[in-house]
Amino acid sequence: MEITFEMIDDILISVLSGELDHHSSGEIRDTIDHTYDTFQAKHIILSFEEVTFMDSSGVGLIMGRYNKVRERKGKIAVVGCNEYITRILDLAGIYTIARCFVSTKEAVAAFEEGGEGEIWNAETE
Amino acid sequence: MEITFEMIDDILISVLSGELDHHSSGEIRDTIDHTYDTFQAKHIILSFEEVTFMDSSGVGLIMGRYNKVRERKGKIAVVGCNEYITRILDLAGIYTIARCFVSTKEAVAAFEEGGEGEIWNAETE
Amino acid sequence: MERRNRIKLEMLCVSENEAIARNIAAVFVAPLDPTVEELTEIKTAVSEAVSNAILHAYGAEKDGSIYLEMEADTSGKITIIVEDRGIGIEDVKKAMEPLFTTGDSRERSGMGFTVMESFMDKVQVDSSPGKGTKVTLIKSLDRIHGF
Amino acid sequence: MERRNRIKLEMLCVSENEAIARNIAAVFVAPLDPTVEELTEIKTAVSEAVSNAILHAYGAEKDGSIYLEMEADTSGKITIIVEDRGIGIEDVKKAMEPLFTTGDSRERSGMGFTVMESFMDKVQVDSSPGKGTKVTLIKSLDRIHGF
Ligand SMILES: Nc1ncnc2c1ncn2[C@@H]1O[C@H](COP(=O)(O)OP(=O)(O)O)[C@@H](O)[C@H]1O
Ligand SMILES: Nc1ncnc2c1ncn2[C@@H]1O[C@H](COP(=O)(O)OP(=O)(O)O)[C@@H](O)[C@H]1O
Repeated sequence: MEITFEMIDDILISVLSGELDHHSSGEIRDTIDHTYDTFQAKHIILSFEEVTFMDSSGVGLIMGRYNKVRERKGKIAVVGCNEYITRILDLAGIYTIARCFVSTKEAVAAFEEGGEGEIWNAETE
Repeated sequence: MEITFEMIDDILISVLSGELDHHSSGEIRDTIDHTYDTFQAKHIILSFEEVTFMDSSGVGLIMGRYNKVRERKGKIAVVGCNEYITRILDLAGIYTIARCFVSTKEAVAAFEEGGEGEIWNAETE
Repeated sequence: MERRNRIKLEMLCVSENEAIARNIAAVFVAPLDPTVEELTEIKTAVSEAVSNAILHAYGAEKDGSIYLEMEADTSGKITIIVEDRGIGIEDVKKAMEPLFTTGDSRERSGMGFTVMESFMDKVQVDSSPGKGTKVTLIKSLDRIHGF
Repeated sequence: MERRNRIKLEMLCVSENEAIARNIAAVFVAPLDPTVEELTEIKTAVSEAVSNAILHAYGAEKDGSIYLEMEADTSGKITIIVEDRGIGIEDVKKAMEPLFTTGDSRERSGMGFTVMESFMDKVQVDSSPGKGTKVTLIKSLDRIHGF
């Protein structure tokens, strides 16, 4: 599993690639949290577009990052989820804490638009 | 493992594809022999271009077909061998009984040209 | 493959083996001509069960083994057993509830058993405290498209 | 993968398992970042050893098992043991000679052991009549390109 980062304003975009399981999620989690702190980001976008395998560790990863961004009143978005990833996230009801977008571009646009009033968390796609 | 056939004059061209091992070679062998008899062919070209894996069963397959074509004074050629297949055939000294060509076209040309006088079997590429 | 087949495996309880175990399951199932969907579902369920053994079964010592058994019958029914000889589960019914976890609740989702149940036809968990846990995953491949 | 790892396998003596065994070897070795060449060599050697057990070990009955053990140490040395409890080999030295075969000599080449020796760093055969055969395949991965 590899991860690359991009910052747009206060949004940390984390692009995961490879297989996400309990083994790989530990290192990935630490890397994301470290980068989030270093760049003093507020929001996190997790891109799963290049994730070739994911089990429920992915849910743990999103939940963990949700707790992290909440401390700074940030939000979390997931993008590029394939059919299997979507099924797992659906089972976990992840859309109550993270919004899902087709692409990073759309997620960024939603972050930039979204005011405090938006009921971001309750919305699903 | 799949096999397709083509006849050019008295040459049976057998195009193998997939993984050639002890398991798959049994069926392949029977299919080639049956087709060779049905079409009353003389020579056999074995194309390994689409063979993705081969162990020493491939040597047995060539030796067995060599014994078959000899009964009709035919010859045998192998084409499209990758690096690993070539190494195995080299170890077995297969080029004392079968000639190796880059493509089926070249093998056919050699068959059509080759008179009885040619020391086909002793030649290596 | 038309004959019945079976392989048994024993592996070390290290997290690298999560990927190895699910890829071995894929290797075992592949000759039966599964759909991509079936293959992904089986890999995911095996990954969950093996991760659980690695994460929950042996506590701090971590030098136990995981035992896998994969079986295919002639009808295309796949049975995969993932077994450990670890601490076992006190209340299996509760453990299988969505979102229930005894792991680090900020990082584990408690969704492992739920994913297994959603991705396989049947999941059976036999466990008793101190004796270990046996998870049986069953799925019948849709053979209509096959031979 | 930097830790030592090991898996043990038991499989039925059916020829479908030649492909399964070599693909499992590939799955086991893949995380160690082998070259395509190393991976192909290991798969080929495992295919030869497993085919031998299926073809020669159990005679007509054919309901024996094959036992595999794959081990990787931290230096990238791979050890794969392929074992059967079949008829064994009377004269190992002779069996290992190129072109020697007791199989159908029109279809078997007698090149199995020669290929194993050419493709691995070391091949050791322990066998005694009536007790079975243990083939140990060893290869050290060239780690220069790796991590
Ligand atoms: N092999 C096992 N050995 C011991 N306990 C287990 C095992 N598998 C699961 N459990 C228990 O069941 C709980 C729920 O498992 P699961 O649904 O897979 O979620 P998670 O692994 O995220 O905790 C675990 O937190 C653990 O307490
Ligand atoms: N596992 C085994 N059990 C019994 N005999 C074996 C075994 N492996 C190899 N042999 C013997 O060694 C001979 C040479 O083996 P090998 O070089 O692999 O060639 P081949 O398999 O083509 O005969 C075999 O023909 C067989 O007599």
